[in-house]
This record gives sequence, C-alpha cells and structure tokens, in this order.
Amino acid sequence: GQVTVFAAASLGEVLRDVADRFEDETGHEVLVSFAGSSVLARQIQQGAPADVFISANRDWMRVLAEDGAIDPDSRIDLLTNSLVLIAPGPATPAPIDKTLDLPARLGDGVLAMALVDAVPAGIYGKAALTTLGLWDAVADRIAQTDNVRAALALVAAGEAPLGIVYATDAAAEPRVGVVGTFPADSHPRIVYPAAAVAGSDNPLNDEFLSFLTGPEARDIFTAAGFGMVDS
Amino acid sequence: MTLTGWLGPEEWQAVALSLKVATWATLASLPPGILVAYALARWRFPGRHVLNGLVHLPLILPPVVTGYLLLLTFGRQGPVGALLDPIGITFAFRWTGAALAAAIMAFPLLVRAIRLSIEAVDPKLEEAAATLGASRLRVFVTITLPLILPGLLAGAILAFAKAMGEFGATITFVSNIPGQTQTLPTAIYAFLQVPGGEASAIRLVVISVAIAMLALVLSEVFAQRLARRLRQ
Amino acid sequence: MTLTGWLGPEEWQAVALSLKVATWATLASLPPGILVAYALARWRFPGRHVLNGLVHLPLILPPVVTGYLLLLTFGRQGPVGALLDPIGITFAFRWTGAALAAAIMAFPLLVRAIRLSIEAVDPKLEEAAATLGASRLRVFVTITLPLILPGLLAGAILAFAKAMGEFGATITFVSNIPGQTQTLPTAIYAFLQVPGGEASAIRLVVISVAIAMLALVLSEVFAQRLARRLRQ
Amino acid sequence: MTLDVSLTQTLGAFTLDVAFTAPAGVTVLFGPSGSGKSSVIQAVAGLSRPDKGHVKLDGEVLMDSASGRWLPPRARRLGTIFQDARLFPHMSVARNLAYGTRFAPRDAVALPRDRVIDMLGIGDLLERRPHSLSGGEKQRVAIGRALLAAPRMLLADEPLAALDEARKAEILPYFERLRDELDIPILYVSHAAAEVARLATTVVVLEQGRVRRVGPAAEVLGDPEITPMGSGAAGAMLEARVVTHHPDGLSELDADGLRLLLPRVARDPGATLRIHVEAQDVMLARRRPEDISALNVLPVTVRSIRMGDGPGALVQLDAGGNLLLARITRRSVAAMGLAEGQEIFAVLKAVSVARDGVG
Amino acid sequence: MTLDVSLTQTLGAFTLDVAFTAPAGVTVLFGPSGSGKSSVIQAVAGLSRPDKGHVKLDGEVLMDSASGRWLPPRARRLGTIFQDARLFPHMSVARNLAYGTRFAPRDAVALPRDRVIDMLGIGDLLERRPHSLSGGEKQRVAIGRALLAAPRMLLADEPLAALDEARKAEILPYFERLRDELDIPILYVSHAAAEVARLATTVVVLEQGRVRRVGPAAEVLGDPEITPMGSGAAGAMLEARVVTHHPDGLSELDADGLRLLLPRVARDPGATLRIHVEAQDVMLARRRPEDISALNVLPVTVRSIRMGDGPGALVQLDAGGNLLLARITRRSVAAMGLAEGQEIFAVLKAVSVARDGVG
Ligand SMILES: Nc1ncnc2c1ncn2[C@@H]1O[C@H](COP(=O)(O)OP(=O)(O)OP(=O)(O)O)[C@@H](O)[C@H]1O
Ligand SMILES: Nc1ncnc2c1ncn2[C@@H]1O[C@H](COP(=O)(O)OP(=O)(O)OP(=O)(O)O)[C@@H](O)[C@H]1O
Ligand code: MOO
Ligand SMILES: [Mg+2]
Ligand SMILES: [Mg+2]
Repeated sequence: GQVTVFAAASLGEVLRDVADRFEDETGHEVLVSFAGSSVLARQIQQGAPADVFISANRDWMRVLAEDGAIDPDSRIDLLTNSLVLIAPGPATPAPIDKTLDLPARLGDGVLAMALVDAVPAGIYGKAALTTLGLWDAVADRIAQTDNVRAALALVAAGEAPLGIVYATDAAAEPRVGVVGTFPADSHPRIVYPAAAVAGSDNPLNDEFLSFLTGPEARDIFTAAGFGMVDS
Repeated sequence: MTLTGWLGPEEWQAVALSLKVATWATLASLPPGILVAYALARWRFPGRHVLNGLVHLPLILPPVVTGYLLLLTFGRQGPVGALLDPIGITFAFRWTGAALAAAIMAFPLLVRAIRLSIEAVDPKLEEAAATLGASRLRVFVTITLPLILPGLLAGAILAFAKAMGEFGATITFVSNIPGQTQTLPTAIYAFLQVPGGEASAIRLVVISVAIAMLALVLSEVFAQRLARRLRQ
Repeated sequence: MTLTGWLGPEEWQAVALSLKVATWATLASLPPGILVAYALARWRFPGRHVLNGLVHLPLILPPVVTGYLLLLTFGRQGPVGALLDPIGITFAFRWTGAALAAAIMAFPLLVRAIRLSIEAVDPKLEEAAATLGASRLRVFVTITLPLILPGLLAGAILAFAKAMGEFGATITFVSNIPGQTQTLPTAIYAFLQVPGGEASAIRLVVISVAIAMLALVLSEVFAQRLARRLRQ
Repeated sequence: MTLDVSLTQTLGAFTLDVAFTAPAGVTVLFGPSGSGKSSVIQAVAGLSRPDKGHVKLDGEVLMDSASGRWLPPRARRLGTIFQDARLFPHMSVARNLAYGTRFAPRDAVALPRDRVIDMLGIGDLLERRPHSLSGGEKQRVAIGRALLAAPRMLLADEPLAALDEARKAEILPYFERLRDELDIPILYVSHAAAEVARLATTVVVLEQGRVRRVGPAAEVLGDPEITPMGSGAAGAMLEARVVTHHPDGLSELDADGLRLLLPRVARDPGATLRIHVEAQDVMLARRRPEDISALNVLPVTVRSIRMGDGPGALVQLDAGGNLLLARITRRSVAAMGLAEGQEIFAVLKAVSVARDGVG
Repeated sequence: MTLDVSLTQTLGAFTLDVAFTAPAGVTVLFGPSGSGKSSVIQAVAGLSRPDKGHVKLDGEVLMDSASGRWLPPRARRLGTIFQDARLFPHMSVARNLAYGTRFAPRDAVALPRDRVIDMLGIGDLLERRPHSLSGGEKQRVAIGRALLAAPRMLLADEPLAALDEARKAEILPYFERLRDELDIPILYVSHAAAEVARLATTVVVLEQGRVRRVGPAAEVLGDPEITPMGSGAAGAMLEARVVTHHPDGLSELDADGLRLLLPRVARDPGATLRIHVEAQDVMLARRRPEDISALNVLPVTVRSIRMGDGPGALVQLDAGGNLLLARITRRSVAAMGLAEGQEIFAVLKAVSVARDGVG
C-alpha cells in the first residue's frame, strides 16, 4: 500500500526518517510532499490526493476542519516545538526575558524571522517578543523571510546577528548557536496537528497516524528536538 | 562516478520528471504560442492589447499567485477542472499539471520570441505564395513556419529552460509529491528546507544548469546554422 | 473610493517601493544589458556561449537558489559584499538589494530583447558612419543606439514587468523589511499565507497587474510609433 | 482571353482611377514613376482592395464592388511576377518551381514542367538555393514558378527593373517567347521604353493614376503626341519576316515590302519578329545618299511633322505602309524644307537597331 | 593627390590581385559584375582587410601589410558613397549632412555647407526624413554627407546603379561638377558605359579580380581592343568648348577645331565640357552627304579598322586630332573600301549625342 502525506516544510528531514522507519516496518510506501502549510491546506481544499496532512499550526487545520476537508475524528495534536533566539557560531547564552537588550545585541544588524504576520514561526516569534515587551524596540529591524529555514540561513551565513527559529531548526544547523529559549508562556503553544484527509479512504491512514504517535516515531521526533503533545 | 551512482533514486526520478515536464510543456505550448504570436504580429483586432497583456501576466505575477490561480481554475473544484475531470483529464497534482504550470510560466517568453521572428518574415513572400494558389493555412505551413524556424527554436529552448527552472507556480499548483510531481526545482527546495541538505541541493542545481546550458548552446548553434541556410 | 483609501499605508508603501525597485532595476541593468547584448550579437569571442549561458542562469535556476547565491556573494560576509561594504555600497537588507535581485532575474529577458534589435540593425549603416569619421563608441551612440530604441524600450518594459513580479530571489536575498524591502509580491505572498488573506492579496494583485499592463501597452504603442518613424 | 479592368482606389494622397481592357498578347502598363502601375497590378492580383470597380477575366468576375464579389488572390490563378523575384529562400529552385503546381485545379491545363524549364534555361539550377542565384537567374525561376501554377494570365510588375543591362537582355527574350509561344495573356508593367517596344501588343499609358491612352503598341508608340513622355520609347515597331541569313553575319528581313539588313537575328528564315526602330536613330535625306556606311536606306513619305518645345522635331513617316518615326532637329526640318506628303529617304544604321530592338 | 593601391585578398573562391595608381580627377573602376570592383573599394575604405598589399594616399600609408600599419575607416577620411545611399533613417537630412562634420579634424578644409547644399540642390530637403526621399534625392544627400565630412578623397561604389534612367540622368551631373569644381580625387565604380565615358579621367578595367588595363579615359575607351567588354562604352570622348547658343535651341561647340551642333547644353559660352560619342551613333560616308538631317558632318581620317567576330567592325578615326570611333558592319567596310589613312566623313546626328552623352 501507499500513503501520501502533505507535511509542513519545517518537518523536513525528521518526517522523512519517520516515514522510512514506517516503510521498513510495514513494507508500505510513504510519499511525503513538503511545502508551506498554507500551500498544502489550499491544495487539500482543492482536492489534493493527500491521505494525511500535518500542519505547522492549528489555524490552517481549523480552516480545513470547518470546510469538512479533514476527517475530524482522526485529528490529533502531534508535536510541540519551542522557539529559540540564535546567533552565528557558538553563542553566549543569555536569559530571554524582559531584560534582554535586543537592540544592543543587534548592533546595526537585523533580526531574522519568518514573516511575522503570515508564517507560523514568525507569528509565534512576534507574539513572544510582544509579551516580553521587546517588540517595539526591534519592530523595524526585522528581516522577514518566506519560511523559517531562510531565517535560519541568514543567521548561519552571518548576515543577521540574531534570529528567531524553532529549537529543532537550531539543533540541525551547526553554524548557529542558541542564545536562549523563549519562555513557553510568552507565545501560544506551538502545536503540529495531524489528521486524515476527508475523502481519503486509504486504509493505511489510521496505521500511519498511530505510528506517528508510537514509540519509534517518538524517539526520532524527540531526538530532533520536538516535543510530543501527549507527554 | 556514474550519474546514477551520484544521484539517489528519488533525485534521479526528479531529473527524469523535470525533463518530461519541460519537454511536454514546451511542445504543447508551441501550437498555441505560434497562434498567439501570429495574431499579435499580423492581425489588428480590438482585444490585441488585452491579449498581449494576458500572455504576459505570468511574468508579472508572483509565481505563487499564478499557481493559486491555476489551482482555483484547474483544481477538481475549479470551473475548468470540474469540467475536465469527468472526461479523464486531470491537471491538479499530476505531472501534467506541472507541465501546464511550466508551460504557462514560459508562455510569454515563447510568444515574444516567435512574434519577433514572424515580424521579421517578409509579407511579400506570403503574398507571392498566395498568388500561386496557396490558402492562408498552406502559406503559413509552407512559407512562414519554415522561415521562422530559427526563432521558433530559440523561443522553444528558452521556454524549455524556463520550464526546467519553474518552481513557485508548480509547487503551488501540483505540490511536491516525489515521483509524481517533484521536479528538480521542488526537489532543490525540499533539500534547502532540510538541515544539511545543501550538498544535495547543489548537486541538483548543477544538473539542472547543465541540462539547460546544453539546450541553450545547442539551440544557438542550430539556430545560427538554420539562419545561415535561409539568408537570401 | 480613492486608491489611498483602498490601500492601507503599509500596502501603499509596498506599491511605492515596488515601483522604485522595478524602475531602478530596469534603469541600472540597461547599460550592462546593452553591453552584453552587443557582445553577443556582434562579437565572436571564445567565451561567447559561456556568457550567454551565464546570462540565462537566473531563468533556469529556481529563484530561491538565485537568491541564496546572491546572498552568498553580495551579503556582508560574501566576497563582493565585503568588498563593497566599506565603500558604502550595501545590498543586503536594503531596497538596493531588492533592485539587484530583480535586475538579475530580469536580465535574461532584457538582454534577449536588445540582442535581437541589435542583430536587426544593418551593419552597413554603422560602416557608413565609420567612413564619416565616427569612432566605434560614437557609431554606437549616434547610430546603433537610436536604431534599437524600439527594441530597447520593449526589453526594458519586459524587464520592468518581471521586476515588479519578482519574489523568490528577492525575499531570499534581502528578506522582507516593511518600508525597506517589502515589495508588492512579498506583501501578496504574506496575505496568501494566512487564512482569509485572499481578499487583500487580490487587491494587491490587481494593482501590480494594472501597473505592469499599463507599462506594456504604453511600450507597445510607443515602440510602434518609434518603429514607424525609423522605417526606411 | 480578355482582362477587363475598372478601378477606383484612394491611396493616401494618390487616386487611382483607371479602366481598360487587355486583350490577348502582352498589355504593357507604361508610365512614369508613381503613375499607379503597381497599384493596378496589386488590385488585379487581389493583393489590394479597390474602393470601387471590377476586374473580370474572360467574363469571370474576379472582383466587383457592385455585387460585393471578391476572389482572394489564391483563387484568381493569375501568375504574378514581382520586381524582386520573391523566391522562397528555404526551398531549392526545384521546390520553388513546384510550389504552385499542387494548388492548381486538377483540370487546369498546365504547361509541361520540362518545357518550362527548358524554355527558361534553368535546368542546371534545380538543386540550387535562391540565395546562390544571380539576379537574372532568380527572375527566370520566378517566371517558371508562376507558369507552373497553371495561371490563366500572367502579371509582371517591372520584372527587369532590378537587373543591370546585361541581365535585362538575358531575360527579355523569355518574355517574348511567352508572348509568342504560349496562349497566356500578360499584363506587364514597365517604364523602360525598350521593353515596351519589344514586348507590347497593347500599351496602356498611365499618368497620375489615370489612363492617358490605350491602344495597339505600334499605334501608341508611334504617336508623336504620346512619345515625348518616355522620349526613348519614341519609335516605330515593324513586324518583319526573316528572309535569309547572309554569310557576313547580317540577316535580311522583309517588313511589308521594306528590305532591312540587320546583324544576325536568332530566328530561322520564315519566322516573324518585331523590330523597334528608335526615332533618334533614324536620319532623313532628301536624296538617296550614296557611299555611306548605313545599309538601310528606305524611301518614305512624310506623314506629319511635330515640332517640339526644344530644338527637336518628330517626323512621322510612311514606309511602304509601315509607320516610322524620326527625331531630328528643327533646324534640319527647316534646312531640308520638309513638308507633309514629301517623298524622302530614311537612313538606318544596321547596328543601331542591333542593340536591343530586335525581339 | 594620388591614391596608390596594391592589394591581394582571397574572398571565398575569388582572388583579388590588383595594383593601380589613381591620379587626380575621377578614376573609374570598370568591369563586369563579380570582377572585384566593390572589393577594391571596401579595402581602400578600410571596411575589409586585404591579405597583402598597401593603400597610400599622397604618400600617407593608410594600410600596409608589410609594416602592419592599418588605419581604421574613421581615420582614413575617405568619403564613401554606397549604392544604397545608407542614410541614417533616424536623422533628418540636415542631421545626416552634418554627421561627418563634427568628426573632421579642425584644420581640415571643408567645403562650405551652403555651397554643397547648393551644388546638390538639396536645400529644400533639409527637414525631411530619408524614407520620404526619392532614390535620386537620397543619393544626392549621401554625396553631400560624404563631402561635408571634409574627405581627402571620395569613393563611390555604383552610386547610380539602383536608380532608374531618369534618376541617373539627374545625379550624374553632380558627379561631373564634383570632378570639375572640386579638387577632391574620386574613385568611382561603375559597369555602366555611359557613366564611365562621361565621368572618367582615368579608367581601371578589372576582370576576374585582376587589372586588365589602366589608362586615361579617352585612351582606354577608344581602344578597340578593350571596348567589346562593355560594348556600349565604345566611343570617343571629345573635350569641347561652348562657342555659342543658337536661338533654335542648338548649341555650337568647338572641339579642337571640330565644329559641333548639339541640342542646347546647360553651360555658358566659353565653358569646356566633354562629349561622349558612342561608336554606334557614328555613320561614315566616303563623300560629304548633302540634304540630310544630320547636322554634324566631320572630315576624318581612318586610323585603324578592327573587324569583330560578328557582323560588326570598329573603325578608329582621327578628327582633327580628336579620336572618334565608329561601329559599322563589315559589309559596309567592304562596300566602302575603307582602308587605313583614307580620308572620309563621319556623320553624327545632333540628337544622338543629346541623350546622355554630354557632361
Ligand atoms: N498604400 C499606400 N499608401 C499611400 N500611398 C500609396 C500607397 N500605395 C501607393 N501609393 C502612392 O500611389 C502612387 C502610385 O504608386 P505605384 O506604386 O502604383 O506607382 P508606380 O507607377 O508603380 O511607380 P513606380 O514606377 O515607381 O513603381 C504613388 O504616389 C505612391 O506613393
Ligand atoms: N566576403 C566574401 N566571401 C566570399 N566571396 C566574396 C566575398 N566578397 C566578395 N566575394 C566574391 O568576390 C567576387 C567579387 O565581388 P565584388 O563585389 O568585388 O564584385 P563587383 O565587381 O563589385 O561586382 P558587382 O558589379 O556585381 O558589384 C564575387 O565573385 C563575390 O562573390
Ligand atoms: O513549516 Mo511552515 O508552514 O514553513 O511554518
Ligand atoms: Mg511600381
Ligand atoms: Mg559591386
């Protein structure tokens, strides 16, 4: 059998590893299409041949649920993530709180983030900065990218002295160091929901979804820095 | 190091798919491209500027927007998609859709090139053919078409190169499903999303550049040879 | 409903910035574009095919890759960027960088159009000017340049339209800083990322299409008029 | 076969308003540059649309503004030959020649391909490409291409104008052969007097978009009223029969009783041909001159004398029923005391005629 | 000013290998199509690079393969006039004319603009665009443009070839005025005999890329050996002085004692001009003919008789020191018993010369 998974781009490598493991164990084939959550959501609205959708935020999953484009019964909150402040090279850790002097640390540089009103990582980051009262000081110094990986790349290349990305991204990029992790209560909870797509009567959907929450997948996800929702 | 050894099976698949998509996109857009170019070059009709604008739209719009428009039109729920689906023609999420997206994005380049060649054909030769009894269509097929071959070729290769590189509209319209719709550019994108994927991305970039360059150089050489043969 | 009322101040800023970026991208790429087109059209030199290939690269590569390459080259840490930064020329995160990205993406289109016009100029006129005592440069400025004006204009408008729509390379290279580098396409992209953003996106699409169409139609009309004046 | 043309057409500041009938043979449209010759051809060929009028070929209506009938060029089957041969550059000569053949109606009586190729002497060119042909060769192929489309009529718009003298001399005989050997009427545009004189059966003189004169060639060209227009054309056309060829390279011809000696003509004894005698090559003498190099001394009667505005005069002569024109000075007219009805002699050098006047 | 040319150049299958010296006046490169005339002009102008040889103008080396010296076209200051006028389509006539002026060296003695415009009669065209000019007007502007660049020499490659007879007749006098009124040497390409005869001071005859003959125009054109090449050219050139204009429209001229009557020439009494008498327009008579229309009967002495391959013969005559050629039939030579040294009469119609032989 074969199962087609539409997954948020930020799940990248890790989901492929999980899919490989699934294939090894079951002999089924997994096709993963990575793109921005919004692109995938719209495609599912238009009848994309996806069996399972894993979104990077709850908004798009909610939109699809309201449209009846996913099977509400199958919906689970799969993963959590955290937000970190990164800098090029090995970073000197600092507490991330109201006292953080971002402008000083930026110098004449910019703060790299994903689009702060559009892309989930950017939206979370803006929320966190606002909560901490740091937003206004840097609002016009933010270099926004179309996805979180591009923000990561800006810091990795040394073009931006600071950036806000997911912890999982930072862990995977050796050229950046983590300055600190944003307090979990400074932003809405970062959740990756997953669900079977309505109209997909693929018998493997349930098996794959439960595999995602199973122990083998859990090991891979946590090794990459994700948290599991149920833990 | 063989090419197959250097590339993983999935990457290899992306190369093959890109070639297929770009080839079909180019071939399939030739007939409408020629027609539109001919109309723009030779006919004076009310909607001329509008048609010209429409053709150029994909150049002006961000590719993602073009992709969305394609999705809204040719998706299963879309007006055209809903029409075609029952008779077995599906674009959304198929390689055919990738070809359609690539064709539409490359269309302005193709039409421009062909239009310029048509404008360079002396209408007097076409008149001469008409006085010899050839119908409009015959004149076109036997006189105009052979004379614009060099320009046609150049335009086709340009379109092919563009089709090989098309990303935004493609990923938005047909997604990025390995083996089905994952072309070279979407594969490169996927690699760039993955930490440490740069090496793989660069490999694919090199391949796609090599293919397009080869096509470009060959077309230049061939077009020059053709042009020399036609020089009166 | 006035335009300013219809658009928020940030959107309005994006329109203005896009116009600025596209205008500068077009103007600044004209001189090198003309030079490269002239070289490709008139000179036979060893690296000709390589140059031609290089010029076409931005067409072939996924825009994101072009953006990364620009970042690696013209970023502050990049070899060229590091060289230029001390003398006050910065591209990274500036509107100038957006213009650079747009210019490079539009360059193949510009060069193609100009090259074709140059190839259509009768070298005999240039020879005649030389026999009258004009140096190569004077011949170019007084004869070749005026004669290719229609093609130049067409190419420039095409480049302008492309620059108005450029997204992938721009956002990757200079990201999206409102007021600095937030062009129309990035604004459109941002709206498309959030549920319910379509209406705003469509507003911006309409504006960008209107601007580009206007430029296209004007250029067609103007080019035709020029061409008629030159017809011998 | 008769072509009946009546056209009104406004072209920018220029107005074409002509009506004429072209009978069998070669009808030459003759007139200065800008007089509307090409415009007529375009309209007859169907390449432009007149505002008013009709074109009829042997009663078949090719176009008629009254009835709104309009045949497109491809349906008219008028073989058209242009000044610039307009060969298809991407085809070999053979394929150029064959081009029109396939479009000809099945029942059209086409000339045999071999005969056309032979007549035009293009057998050796068949595999060549147009760009490698000389201007004269190109025109011959263009003529062949038009003929092989089985046209009902030929239109030729200054087919020789772009060629130099040598090439002109090379092509002209082919048109004469078309006229003499084929039954296809030809509408031929020219503003070169020699061409008109050699080819024309009928001449239509155009001036500023209007027909100034129509008539049989001999009449129009021999009319002192009309000839000053194209002064070189002034002259007479004699139909002559080849009597014999002399061993010293001269040919003896007979034009209604006039005996003429000319440098060898390329026709067999018995053949008829036409000779163009330019008015300025004719000298007049009151007494038969003797011991002169000119071989042709013809007794003639003065029919009319037309004094020009300048120093010249044009004298119309009757030479045994043939019409001859002589251009001499007014001073000579006075000195010789020429008057209508006077019997004098016309002196004609053999080599004067030889140049390009025999066809 | 003398142009010294020596060139070897391989062009595809064609080899050019010429050397000649062009003295002051008009040097005409004369020869059949494909003989290499244009190739010479191109090399002299600097528009092509010969494999070997040199081009020197009054001792200044424009190019020399031995020393490797090569002046680019712009530095040669040779005003070049092409067959297709090559006016700049985006400039008005005035700007076309002015184009070369600004590049001329400060110390170059340029012709006054007004004089050039006047001489060429283009004063009314200054605001027009090239595309609205007739072919003849275009060429006049092209000539003016070349002159106003203050050239040290003029090169003209068949400047009249693309024009019809009327236009040719319109332009030719301008070249004659250049020759007669200016001190600029001219290298002029033509394969039209009449042009050569009217313009040439020196004639260089080319054949298949080689120089067949160089010499003063009168000598080369009057040479029966050379004239069959361009048969129309055969003839004589007489330098003649205008004596007076008669009220009946005739002009009386004097050529070294020969009195000639021609239709009115456009020169004042006292002016000298040259008359081209074509060999075929000359009739011979053993006795002075009387009561004839021809006004010019000249006593001449037969210098040589050259029998042609055909029916013709070319007779070289001495007319009071002037050279005349007559083309007659071999039969007449025999009938008249012509022999070298014989004293006979040449008969010349005034109107024969009138056509295009006076300049
Ligand atoms: N499409 C047109 N628009 C405006 N004027 C035109 C057009 N076609 C022809 N004319 C004018 O009509 C007149 C007649 O042109 P035409 O070409 O028929 O003359 P022609 O007798 O063939 O002259 P030539 O001997 O120079 O070929 C010219 O004055 C020309 O400028
Ligand atoms: N670039 C070239 N390559 C090959 N052959 C050439 C080239 N240029 C000239 N030729 C050949 O050289 C010969 C002489 O050409 P050229 O143009 O000098 O002759 P021409 O005397 O000017 O003839 P025309 O009277 O027809 O103008 C021709 O056979 C021509 O085909
Ligand atoms: O994975 Mo996302 O949709 O780029 O936040
Ligand atoms: Mg005409
Ligand atoms: Mg030549």
